[in-house]
Amino acid sequence: MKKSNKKNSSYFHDAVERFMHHKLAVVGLAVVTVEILLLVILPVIMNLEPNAVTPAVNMAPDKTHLLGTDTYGRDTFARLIYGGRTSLKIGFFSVLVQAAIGIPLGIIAGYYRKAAEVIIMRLADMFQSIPSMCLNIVLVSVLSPSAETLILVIGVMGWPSFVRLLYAKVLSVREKEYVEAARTTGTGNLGIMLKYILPNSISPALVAFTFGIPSAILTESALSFLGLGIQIPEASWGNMLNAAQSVAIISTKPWLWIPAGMCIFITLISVNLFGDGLRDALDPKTKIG
Amino acid sequence: MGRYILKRTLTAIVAFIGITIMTYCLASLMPGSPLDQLVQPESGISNAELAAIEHKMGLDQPIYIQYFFWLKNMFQGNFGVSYTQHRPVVELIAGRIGPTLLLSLSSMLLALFVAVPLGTAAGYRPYKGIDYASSVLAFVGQAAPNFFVALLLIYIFAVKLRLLPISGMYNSGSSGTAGEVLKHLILPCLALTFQHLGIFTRQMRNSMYECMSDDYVRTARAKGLNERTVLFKHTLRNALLPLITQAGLSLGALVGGAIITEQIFSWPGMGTLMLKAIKDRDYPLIMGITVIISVIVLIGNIVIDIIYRMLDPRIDDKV
Amino acid sequence: MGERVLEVNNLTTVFHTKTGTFPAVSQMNFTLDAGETLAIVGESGCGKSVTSLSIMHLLPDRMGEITPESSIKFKGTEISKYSNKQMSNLRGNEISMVFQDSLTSLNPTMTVMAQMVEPFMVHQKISRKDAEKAAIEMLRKVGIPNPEARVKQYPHQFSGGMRQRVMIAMALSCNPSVLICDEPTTALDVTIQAQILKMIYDLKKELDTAVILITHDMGVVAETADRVLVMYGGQGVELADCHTLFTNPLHPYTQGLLASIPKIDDDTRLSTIEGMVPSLKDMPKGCHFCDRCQYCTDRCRKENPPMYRAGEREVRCFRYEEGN
Amino acid sequence: ADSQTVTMAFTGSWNTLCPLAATADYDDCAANPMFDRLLELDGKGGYSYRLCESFDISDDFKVLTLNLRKDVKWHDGEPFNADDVVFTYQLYSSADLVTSRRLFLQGVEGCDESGIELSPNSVHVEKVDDYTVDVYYSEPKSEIAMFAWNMYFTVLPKHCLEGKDPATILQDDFWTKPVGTGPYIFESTVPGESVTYKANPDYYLGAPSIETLCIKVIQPASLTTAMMAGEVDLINGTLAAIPDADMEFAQTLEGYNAESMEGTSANFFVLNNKVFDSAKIRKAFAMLLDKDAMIESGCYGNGAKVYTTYAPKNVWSDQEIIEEYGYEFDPETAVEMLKEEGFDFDRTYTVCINDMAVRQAICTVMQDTWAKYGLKLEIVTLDTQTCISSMRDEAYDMWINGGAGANFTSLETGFIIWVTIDDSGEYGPYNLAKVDDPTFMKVEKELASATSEDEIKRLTQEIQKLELTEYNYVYIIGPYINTAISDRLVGVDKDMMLTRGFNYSEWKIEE
Amino acid sequence: MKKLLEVKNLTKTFPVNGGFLKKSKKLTAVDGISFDVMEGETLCLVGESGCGKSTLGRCILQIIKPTSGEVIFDGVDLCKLDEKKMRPYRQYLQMIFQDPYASLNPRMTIRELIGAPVHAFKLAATSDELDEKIREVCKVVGISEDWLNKYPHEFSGGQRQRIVIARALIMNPRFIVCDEPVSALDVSIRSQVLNLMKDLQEQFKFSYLFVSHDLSVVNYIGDRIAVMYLGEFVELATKRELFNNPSHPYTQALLSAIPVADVNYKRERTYLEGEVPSPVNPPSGCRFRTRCRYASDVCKSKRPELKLVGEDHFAACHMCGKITK
Ligand SMILES: Nc1ncnc2c1ncn2[C@@H]1O[C@H](COP(=O)(O)OP(=O)(O)OP(=O)(O)O)[C@@H](O)[C@H]1O
Ligand SMILES: Nc1ncnc2c1ncn2[C@@H]1O[C@H](COP(=O)(O)OP(=O)(O)OP(=O)(O)O)[C@@H](O)[C@H]1O
Ligand SMILES: [Mg+2]
Ligand SMILES: [Mg+2]
Ligand code: NI
Repeated sequence: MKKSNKKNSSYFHDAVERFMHHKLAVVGLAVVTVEILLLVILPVIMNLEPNAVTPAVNMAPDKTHLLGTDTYGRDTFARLIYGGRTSLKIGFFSVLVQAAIGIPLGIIAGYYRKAAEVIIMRLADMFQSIPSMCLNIVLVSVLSPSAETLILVIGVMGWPSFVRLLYAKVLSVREKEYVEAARTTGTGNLGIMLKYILPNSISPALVAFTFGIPSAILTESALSFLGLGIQIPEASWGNMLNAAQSVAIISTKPWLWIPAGMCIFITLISVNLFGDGLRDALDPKTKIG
Repeated sequence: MGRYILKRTLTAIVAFIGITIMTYCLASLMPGSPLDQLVQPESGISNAELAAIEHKMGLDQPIYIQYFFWLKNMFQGNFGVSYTQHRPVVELIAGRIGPTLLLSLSSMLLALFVAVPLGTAAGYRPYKGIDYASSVLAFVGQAAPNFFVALLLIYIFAVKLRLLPISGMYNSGSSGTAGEVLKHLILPCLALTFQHLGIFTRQMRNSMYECMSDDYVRTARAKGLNERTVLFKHTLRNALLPLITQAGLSLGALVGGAIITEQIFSWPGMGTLMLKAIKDRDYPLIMGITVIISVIVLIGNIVIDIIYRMLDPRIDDKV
Repeated sequence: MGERVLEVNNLTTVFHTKTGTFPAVSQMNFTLDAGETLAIVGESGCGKSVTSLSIMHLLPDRMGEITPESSIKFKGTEISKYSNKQMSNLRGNEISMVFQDSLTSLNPTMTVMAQMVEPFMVHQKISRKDAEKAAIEMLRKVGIPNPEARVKQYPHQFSGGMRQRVMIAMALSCNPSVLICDEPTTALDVTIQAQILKMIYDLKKELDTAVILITHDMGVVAETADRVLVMYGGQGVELADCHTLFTNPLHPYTQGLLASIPKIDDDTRLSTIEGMVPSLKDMPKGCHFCDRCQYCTDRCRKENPPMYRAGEREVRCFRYEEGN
Repeated sequence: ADSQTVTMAFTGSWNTLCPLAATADYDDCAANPMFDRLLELDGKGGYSYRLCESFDISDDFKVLTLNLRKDVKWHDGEPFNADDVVFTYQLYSSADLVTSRRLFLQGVEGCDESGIELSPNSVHVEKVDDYTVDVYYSEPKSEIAMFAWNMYFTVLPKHCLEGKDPATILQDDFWTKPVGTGPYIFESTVPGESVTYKANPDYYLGAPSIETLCIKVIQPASLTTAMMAGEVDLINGTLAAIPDADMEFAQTLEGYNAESMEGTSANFFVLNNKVFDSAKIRKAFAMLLDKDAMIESGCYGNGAKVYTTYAPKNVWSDQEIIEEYGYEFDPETAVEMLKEEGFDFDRTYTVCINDMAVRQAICTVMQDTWAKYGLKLEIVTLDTQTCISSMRDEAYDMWINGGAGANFTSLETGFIIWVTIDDSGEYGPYNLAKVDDPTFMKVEKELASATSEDEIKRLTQEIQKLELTEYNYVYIIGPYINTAISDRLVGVDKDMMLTRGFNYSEWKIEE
Repeated sequence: MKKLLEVKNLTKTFPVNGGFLKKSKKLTAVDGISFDVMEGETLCLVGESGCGKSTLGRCILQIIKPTSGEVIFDGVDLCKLDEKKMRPYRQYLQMIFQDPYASLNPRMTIRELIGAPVHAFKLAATSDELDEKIREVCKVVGISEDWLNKYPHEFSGGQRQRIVIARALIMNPRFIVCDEPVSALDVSIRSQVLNLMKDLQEQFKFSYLFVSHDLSVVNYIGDRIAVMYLGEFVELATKRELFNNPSHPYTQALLSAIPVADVNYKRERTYLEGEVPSPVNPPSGCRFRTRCRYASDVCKSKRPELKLVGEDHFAACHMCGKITK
């Protein structure tokens, strides 16, 4: 039973404020933002040719090739930038697919209960019990590997976590008096779900969204390891890191894997930190003051 | 409780049937056929012979008939014979299930054994040294790709320190003692544990942190209990509950996710068998492995649910 | 009245939050004698719970802190600087506490018995068996039917009233000198509330315990308290004998409060206190009540009045400054 | 490692120890230590005699007489004799048996075109006496043909397998503890991980000096690590090869002799016959291949340019023809030629590969070259099975595939199968390139029954010429095979490793 | 006075522990209740927690469909209408909730919140008209216009309750169910809200069904009072009659249990024994008999009906006449 005396502050403003107090999360956000900016801007301002094969193969970093070249003489730095675009694209869109399937289903299951609940939740059970890596492999080989396939496959395999989150949250939100109030004021089911249930149960999904991105990037790199990830000549951090398949390369050609490894690592940590902060920010339990 | 187990089992069976249908359809959608194995430069097989074999194997039937046939046999305990390895699927899996369970369960246990004390310490003293240390470990764990961790471990322990073997489960030519298996287990287990360790530690830390501010903890303190009792008797058990749920969710990832680890360490488990089966389009084997892994996961989840119920008396009266 | 068991002087508790530090309770003074019931009333958020938690040293870790100039004397001993360890000998033993929400205040995963025996075993150092016997006895005393069977159950299997009885039994198990009840009946129905209040009254009589009863129900105060402390905005504004307070409230806030309560045999229009309780973080510089007070003067806005003594009672208002 | 144990690496796991069911080199070679063949290639193009002491060929080149050794015993002590050989022929030709190792029966009397018996035990193989067997062919066969096809013939014990139903014999429990005549006796296996053998004390060529032989599955990327950890003694380059990227590093490792050897395998293009129907266009494509760059980036320099199916080492390889009809990297001319032929430059062409590093390198280089000349190439990477089925369905414009290549004989390539066309005009199962010109079949058939050296030479030249000018195969590069042998293991015949053969009984451990 | 609403034999049961392999039990939350509500009157509902007060209110508004019974409004039985046909009536029937913190969607501005019903019923053609309506209602309940663009969490409980009232008022309702509208509020705020509700009723002449368990509040705002116990009405009378002359033993106990904020108020307390029985298997006969000190054999076997015991005074007790006060 607290009230805020601040003028014009809104829920989101408060959330932003709580988030800003989470220093590591701010750092995470900053890193991700800078990274995305670099990935967007660098190809425009620099002349990067990620797929250009040159005779200068397996070169250690020098002035012309900031991060050296790979076995085809392609510039590692250029590939790193383009690979980042691919990896982040896969990370983001595959979670988007998960959310796009999971959120509506979760809301329907939690709101209508009964048959919808049974069917959707059993389906989610089913998807979560299948060894997802096996199915990923099968699906990727059915659909032939490409960025779009990976997005689809990771998306289709990952929706149950969103359903569960949303479902649990909707169960409590639908009992809230404002939902009842909406009904007494004549709002239809669709309206209730969109205007009342969705905005009030979306916050765990937002958090799950950020945590989903790193895990999607990791899945892509794991599939790359099995040769089912992003295919040549396109670069992704996952398939670049795969250059480090053997100890020989790890110890003799660090420029081939350290950049991609560091990028994955930094991105994943930043996104995770950001997600952590977001969770605290969106969770009303962590009130400031 | 009995009724609950029954109910869970029945829903698990429904989920199980769903899984088999889905896997069967997907597996047969995969381009290529098991017969491709026979088509090789050395074979000189003819189209007619191939057709005859296809008919003999029943691969020319419509997919749903093949599926029902498979399902019928499965319920009779007959999982068929591997197309490429020519042994009953059950026998092939039986040979591999031990190593897989050994690997995934040991890494689950290891993850829990490290994550619980660490997460507890971190959640109990939040925003202190131990919390930051555990956070770093957790984030690193969550952010490092599995195969990469495996390589680093190999590099450090097998190459630099020459302490541990890198491949297989036994020494060459030896039939294997427990100690030997253990030695071979360490690296794959560590590699597999790393990621889950991160997730578990975070989970434990957060739930501990939340439980510490619960009202009953205040009550316990108000009774004059010392901190140790408050922590171990009152808080820990409640804080473990979300971790148990998390462990249930991770079970599938752990059993199925062992594929890469098994591959790198040539661990003779079901993961490598599965990869091979997929490569060879060995449908009975693909199905058999999927069935077994899903059954393990489903049973594991039931067991975890039961543990959860034993720890949390509230649930029993709710459902 | 009996010996003085508790003496709180100049208690100030500050909270450190991300947006700054603010006092949740400031300059609280009151005393408690053995066998006496002191009611603390006030609006939500005025610092009633924080006061009691400060006495128990149970403020949330790292956030709440008692300032050094505060003094809490228990039976003459200064306990405000006690360490956690020293306090744990007092808690549950000499000073006990009952919380409002009995469902969350009991550990959901432990049986009632397991929770009941703890104070016995910790403070009286008796064996588990004896502790169990004592616990069952105690539960019987608080009116739980068939306690031998019920102790094996979990808190969620008890009704709200039953749980509150368990809480009270647990608090009283070591015969404490002070029992702090933080809104023990707010969540309960009136008929159950009456039972519980009667039980507290009876046990208090029997054990000669001093009780601090925190509530915001003036009815409960009128019926159970010996003395009343009215709080507003983190401070005590009026401390008086129960009868005197109700018949002759001095502080404008107390007056307003009493006037805004509907009377059972009178349905004339209610009077109200206009305005809102200011937030603790931006309390007026002077008297905390000045924004809503009809007698407010410039001085009130600038200066926070101290507690003025008026015979047996104390009031925090310049209108009662000596010589006025 | 144990001083009396030798560990050999395989990069893939075998399916079965049953030679009848073998479909891959791993299967053949995992069973190899315990099952002897009649003859083996000796690594120099000659024969090394095993169960067969010598053989004779009748004057009409239609009867093969096998003279068997008399001192051979099965691992269980039973003597080996002609009955076993006849039994094995009958088993292989059995109609109920599903096997892909029946090639050697093609042309044997009493068998149909696929090598399946016409009626029960109709295969015409006769026991002359206990140690002599005659095999009758319906058409004349050259010595080379008879031998090349019999290479995959593994003799099985009659006394163990007699009376078993050929339809289910592949699943028989016998294969979990097989009995052979070879230098090593089956000891144990961890499925998918390793198989362990113990030396056969009664081996007819003398008991092997190495007590225990262990074949272990190790991922290619882990081979160098295994070497560093001393967990492997032999990486033979064909069953396990050190990745090119690691080779330089492997050569620096102490205790091993890591070596790149010229191999015979080759990667080649398969052009979709329907899209690229002009020989000139196909030639232009060949000229667009920057093989040097491919060798550099795909094999770290450890590779050779390849022009035909006959590896340079092969006695039938004809350098003159290559010089005359071969082509070198010449993109300008190639583009000219394409323009002349009215090649569509606007379309994006697709090439399909599996995820082998060499093939990826080939495609990457090619794509880069193409791009420089305004041609658009899209690379589609699929798993091997999918890749093959896409070839069958002609889903893409080109594929890159690989073959073992021919080492010593003219027939070893198995090329004939790739160009098979049924009587009905249907493509054979392995004719993935959809070669529909019957000339190829004819030449190959003639080669199979050619008996004189001159004839063989003429026909192999013909084939090489056809390959360079007409076939829709374009040979690209042949990577070397990267082998490593631990210093303590001596007596390994390196040449034999190329043909996946092993002279186990000569191996020794030297500390 | 005219009858506004007539409730006949209203029953609501919830299935509990139902579903799988378990015979589902029934929880009868509201058990055959009948009463009328007059125009412009306030009918109060008191009773212990869980006795079905809220359920009754919701059933009348058809937020949850009653299991059986009739709710006649304007001559139409609302229970027989489906959701679509019900819509036109919704605007006359409004509700104010107990928890002012949970009854406003935290993600909508005050303007949206108050405007939502107008929107849903398309009562305003233009946005100007909507604004006009909102402004009007704000003036009535004392909401200043600069609140409109803020979010609910920026307001205190009392202010929120005003917003909730404004939202109900904008529809020109004729009947408002108030489910414990002031129990979450502090004493000093409570009086503001109560005064407001009373003023509004005088001005607009609508009827309240006012649920509460605080008898002093009920006494202040109510005209008639119904006492509920385990899903049934045990007593229904005008306020004066009930307070001066409680007939049912439960009502008597309830009255005696209320703490009165007056030190001079002296009375004899009657303490009730035990707890409220579970509504899943209520006692046979009279539901109150397990806690009633006058209980006799009749009470065990026969369910008492609501009988007229005085002028406008109904009670459901076999012993009514026999109890001496
Ligand atoms: N953990 C905390 N962190 C920050 N501020 C707190 C915390 N606990 C209490 N406060 C602040 O202290 C003030 C007093 O709170 P307290 O709980 O003592 O009120 P109360 O009088 O008990 O109210 P109620 O009647 O609602 O229980 C509140 O305004 C609140 O903002
Ligand atoms: N949706 C529901 N499903 C099952 N049971 C319900 C449901 N809603 C209410 N009940 C049950 O119906 C009974 C009456 O509930 P109701 O909320 O009407 O009580 P109430 O008198 O309003 O109580 P309170 O004073 O606590 O608000 C309770 O026992 C409750 O458990
Ligand atoms: Mg409080
Ligand atoms: Mg209610
Ligand atoms: Ni701000």
